[in-house]
Amino acid sequence: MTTDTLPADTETVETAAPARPHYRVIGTRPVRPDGVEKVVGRALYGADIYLPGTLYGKVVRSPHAHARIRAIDVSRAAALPGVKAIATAADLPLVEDKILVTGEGSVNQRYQSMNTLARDKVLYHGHAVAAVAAVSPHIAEEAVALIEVDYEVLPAVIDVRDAMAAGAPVLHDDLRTAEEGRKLDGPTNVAEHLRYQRGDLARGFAEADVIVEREFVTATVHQGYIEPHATTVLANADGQITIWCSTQGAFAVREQTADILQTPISRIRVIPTEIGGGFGGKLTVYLEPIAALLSRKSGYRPVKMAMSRAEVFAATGPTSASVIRVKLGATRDGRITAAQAELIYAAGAFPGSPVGAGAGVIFNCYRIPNLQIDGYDVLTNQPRAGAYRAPGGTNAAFASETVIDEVCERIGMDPIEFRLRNGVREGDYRATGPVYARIGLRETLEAARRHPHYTAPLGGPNRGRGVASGYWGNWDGTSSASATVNPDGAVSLSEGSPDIGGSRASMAMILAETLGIDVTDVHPRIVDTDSVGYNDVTGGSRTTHGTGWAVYDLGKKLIAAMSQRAAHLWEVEPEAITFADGVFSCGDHALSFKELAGRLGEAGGPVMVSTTMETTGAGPGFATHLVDVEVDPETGKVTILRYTAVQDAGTAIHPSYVEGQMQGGVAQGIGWALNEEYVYDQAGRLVNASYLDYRIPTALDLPMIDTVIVEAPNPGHPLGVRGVGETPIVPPAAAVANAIYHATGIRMTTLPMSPPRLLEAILAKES
Amino acid sequence: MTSRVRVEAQINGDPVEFLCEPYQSLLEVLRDVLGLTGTKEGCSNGNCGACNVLLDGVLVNSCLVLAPEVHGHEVTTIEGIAGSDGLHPIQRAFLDHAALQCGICTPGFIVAARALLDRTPHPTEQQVRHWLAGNLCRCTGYDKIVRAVLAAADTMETAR
Amino acid sequence: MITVWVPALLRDLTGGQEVIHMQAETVRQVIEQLDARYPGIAARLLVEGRLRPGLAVVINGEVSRQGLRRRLAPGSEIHFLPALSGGA
Amino acid sequence: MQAFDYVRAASVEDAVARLAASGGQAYVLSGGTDLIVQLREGRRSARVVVDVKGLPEFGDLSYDPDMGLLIGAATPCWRIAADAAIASAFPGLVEAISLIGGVQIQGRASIGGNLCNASPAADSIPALIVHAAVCEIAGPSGRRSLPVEEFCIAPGRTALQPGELLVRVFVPPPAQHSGAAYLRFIPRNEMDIAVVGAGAAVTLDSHGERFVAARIALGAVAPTPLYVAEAGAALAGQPVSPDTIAEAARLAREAARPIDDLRGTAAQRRHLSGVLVRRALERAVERARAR
Repeated sequence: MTTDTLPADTETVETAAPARPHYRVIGTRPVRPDGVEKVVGRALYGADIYLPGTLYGKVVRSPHAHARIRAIDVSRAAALPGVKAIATAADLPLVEDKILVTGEGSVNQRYQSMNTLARDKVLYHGHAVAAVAAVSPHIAEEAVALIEVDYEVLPAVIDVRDAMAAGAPVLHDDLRTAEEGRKLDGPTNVAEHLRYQRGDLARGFAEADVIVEREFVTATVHQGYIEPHATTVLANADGQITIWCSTQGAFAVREQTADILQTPISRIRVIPTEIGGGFGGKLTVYLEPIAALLSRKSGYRPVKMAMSRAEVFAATGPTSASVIRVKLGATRDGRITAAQAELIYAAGAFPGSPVGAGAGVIFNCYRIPNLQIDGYDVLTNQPRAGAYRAPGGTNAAFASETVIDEVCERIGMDPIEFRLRNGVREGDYRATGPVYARIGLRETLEAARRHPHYTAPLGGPNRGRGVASGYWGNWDGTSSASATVNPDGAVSLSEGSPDIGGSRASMAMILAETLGIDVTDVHPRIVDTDSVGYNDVTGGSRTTHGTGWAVYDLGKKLIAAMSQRAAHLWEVEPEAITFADGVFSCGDHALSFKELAGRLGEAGGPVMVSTTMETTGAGPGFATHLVDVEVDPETGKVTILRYTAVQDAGTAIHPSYVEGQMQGGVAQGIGWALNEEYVYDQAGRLVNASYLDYRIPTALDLPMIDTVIVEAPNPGHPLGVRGVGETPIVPPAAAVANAIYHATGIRMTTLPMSPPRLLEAILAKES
Repeated sequence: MTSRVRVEAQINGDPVEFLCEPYQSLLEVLRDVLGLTGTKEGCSNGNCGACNVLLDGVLVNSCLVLAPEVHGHEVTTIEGIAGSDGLHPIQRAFLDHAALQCGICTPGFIVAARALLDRTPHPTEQQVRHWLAGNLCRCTGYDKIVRAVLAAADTMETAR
Repeated sequence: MITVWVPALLRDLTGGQEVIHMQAETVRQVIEQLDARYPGIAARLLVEGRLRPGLAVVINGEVSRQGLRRRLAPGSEIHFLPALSGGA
Repeated sequence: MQAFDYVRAASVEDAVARLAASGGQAYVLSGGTDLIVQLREGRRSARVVVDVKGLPEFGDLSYDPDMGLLIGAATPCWRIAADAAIASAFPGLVEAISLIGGVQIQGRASIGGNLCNASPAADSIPALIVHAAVCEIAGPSGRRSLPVEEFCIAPGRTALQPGELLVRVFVPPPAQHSGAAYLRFIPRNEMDIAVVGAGAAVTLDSHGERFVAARIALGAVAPTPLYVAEAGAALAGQPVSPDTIAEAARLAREAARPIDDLRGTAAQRRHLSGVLVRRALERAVERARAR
């Protein structure tokens, strides 16, 4: 069942040496192994778990952006028939400072506890204050309405500039600014200041013929996954806790829940369900510890909790609003001489915005001799920022890539030519410091320049074309997996990386490639935390790299184990066995993998292997995007006419899902560019917590998204893989902004570039 | 105190009888009472299409239908889309075109696409996009979904 | 010879020195030598004798998970970067 | 979801009696696409909902070129839009109702519901106003009629008295040489609430050169859908020209009393009122000339 013809919109560019090996399975497009269950509606997601005797949990949430909790009266709710348990922060143990690195950032477990259920203060509109479990969702909802919380409302701060100003309301009295291992004096909302610096900035700007300096402002945006957070938790009287949930990382849920409940980690078993989108938003726990408390307090009954869409927007982890200042100098012949950036990111109620990652993205595409990047992690009365696909990258690239477009315009140079002249290649240093191994930025630029899109006529007035490139560092991380050989020659693969976009297909393909068997003879399963070794989260674009490597390693171990069986069968030494093209042989003997599997009973018994690896070598991802827009000058509305995304995938295991990542990242980036934003009222309450008013793109808002996969194999991976999931969301906002400029002559410096904003700019320009 | 309502309906061709609260949505009853969890909840206010079903052949959001309203009517859910060979051509096309990533929106899209092709067997790309605009997908950018629906239309034409 | 890039916000301790060369076999030795030359640096990089949480050691472009024990090949380049940059 | 009872009305009289007896705690349920959301989110509270979809008149849909168009209050939008004769006779109206939600919403939503929800941004109401549509209302003291432009009195509030419900909407047949259009501005291309909506209906002379009559209405720029009589009146007897159309658009813009909210700014809405009225008039003229 392999469709191996490429759709017409796709071009795969193989780059210069080292030549890509010939693959039999990798690069084809088999149907994903979990596909049928999903198209017939039988796949089970977070909210699809129903256990006998289940109770339904609901959360009481703060109506205020900032308030002190004077008292919580649960007596009326407790008296309601059908209510079985009520939990507040008083039921949570105190948690010490403990930094947990989640792969897309780090999180302090003390703050996680405070975020789970507010202790003394509520810090944002939607902050959880209490929770109820009852025999029906309706009774739980009624009980929530009966819980009385006495608040002393405090002044709130939403904008990072206000939060940094003298006299701003301070969220945490004990917070001090961290600055490379020391703490500054005095209460503040600035959790961290970081800096990258190289060369001599003043000299660099003095060498420049052109200097462009601009300030950018971007809004808070949400991942917008279609599946709301959902979990069912069963605590037993013996201390065992079983959690079914939709998550990007079962082991992360286990560790966070163990810390928050101060429970031994081994007493928690997490069974990951299918996951309905995450994009970084399902790396941390919200409901699971609450449901566990409720399960314990209700006499050990299963408790099911699912967020409403409004709760998802108000109380999970959107990504940071930001203020970014960029100054960039270049010579007339197109050489960057100096660059400076200041990034201020809203962390929300607790430290941990992706400002560090944004600082990494902002200049990492270019060779810059003199630079300084300052980042500030600033608390605001908003939900704690979570990770969102290339966290911090889209807003950073929006700033730097539009400034570069302006520099190109000022010196009269083609924007791709300028990027080729300054773009990083192997051996160059990143703006953040370390040296690059082989990377594919230049290949993406060259492929974009060759693409017919780049020179196609725009075909009408009020139209413009934009170019932008983007970087994402990617992650490798730890992965474990195991495999058993079935008598019919099929291999059962147990892995622990939740499959969020088709990774089971890639894992099956990697194992099939390694073993020389059909991809349909690999049966991958995502299993629970008691059934596979530790796995880092599905995040940081690491799964195909890290778990893919573990699966590749499993394949090698399977071949070794099978060779031993063949040796036993043929009564020779294992070293005498050769394995090639799926066949074990020795002298006149030859058995295919499948044939040998059928004879294991006489060859020394069943075969099972496992592996656990701290993988390395994550190869940075680069992309170059082209977009054509049309602007209605009377309404300020932008129509995306054509979009082409070019990206280096290292080696594309399953090209359809690589394209899918590229297309999905572009769609999210376009939403961020044009319409998506959190809207707050004067009191700091979120007023657009719905899909009606938080406007993610519909099918009618996008054209087909053409993709060009470039393959510059990652030298740090045995198959040349690099992560592809996050890079494609980095360039779109900048590319669209550049296209809008070329359509209208207006440089937009605020995201989203929504119709009222663009209209205002157009009218201001006309008058 | 409200009183429970007895409802008789045809669901995926079978006669079904259930008791529900008068204020329960069809979505809640399908999932919580009847075990048909293929119909997904994405927003419960009619903005995402994940809960799409056919009510007397008409595409609706099951979150915006009260369960008592379906008394005497026919409901088709994702579980009722496939024919006897296990997959409807639209489902087949979604698989072949990699038109799903996380898959949570997929049942809603397939039910919606079925309603489209029942009414418009040869839609243009623009018609497909317009028809599917009430179904949100956050993973795919819609490209492969639109291609799958167009391909399914071709397949169904060939089979006719 | 090992090349150590001093984090920008620690250069007040190194008199503005951006790059420092030294002989060392492990990350621990690197930090000890840095502290010997520029007293106070170790206190900014370590907490209770271990690398400060949230700080990553990057050796020749690769994040090391072996902390202070990590052995260094001659010619290695070391950066100390925020771990929150997600592999960047 | 709050708790309420569900009843199917046995007759119009039964529905009236239940509404009258409820003390304002009963809501009429037709498509439910607004009501169910509002009940779920606690924006309205009900003791009982009265389903009228089973009543014959509420599902009416009939069009006669001489008599006009009769639409039952619970007739779902998709049925109206699917009727080729109606789409051809009332393109502006069909344009408007086709914009209400996506196809899933169209499967349930009704013109009656759009009117009774009384949103200032309702898409069908400006279109009904420019077509001079009339509401047929049943109540404890029998039936009465009310021009659509008088039906909404405040956001979420209608002219219905206790015990009254909307039964049908009557749209008079289009005049010779007439055309209509409805346009709205939304940030996306679907699934949004109008930032501004504009309906225009024109009747031209037999040469298509001069306005005989015109009606203009706006949505989302005032507490209720806004009938801008003066903008239409300014066109009567005038030649069809960019200047006369611009003048009508200017009058409409000045009539708008928009506010800032999460969906748009007052300045943007005022500006768009002029743009959309001009564009709607141009499209209506084009259609009138083509007829």
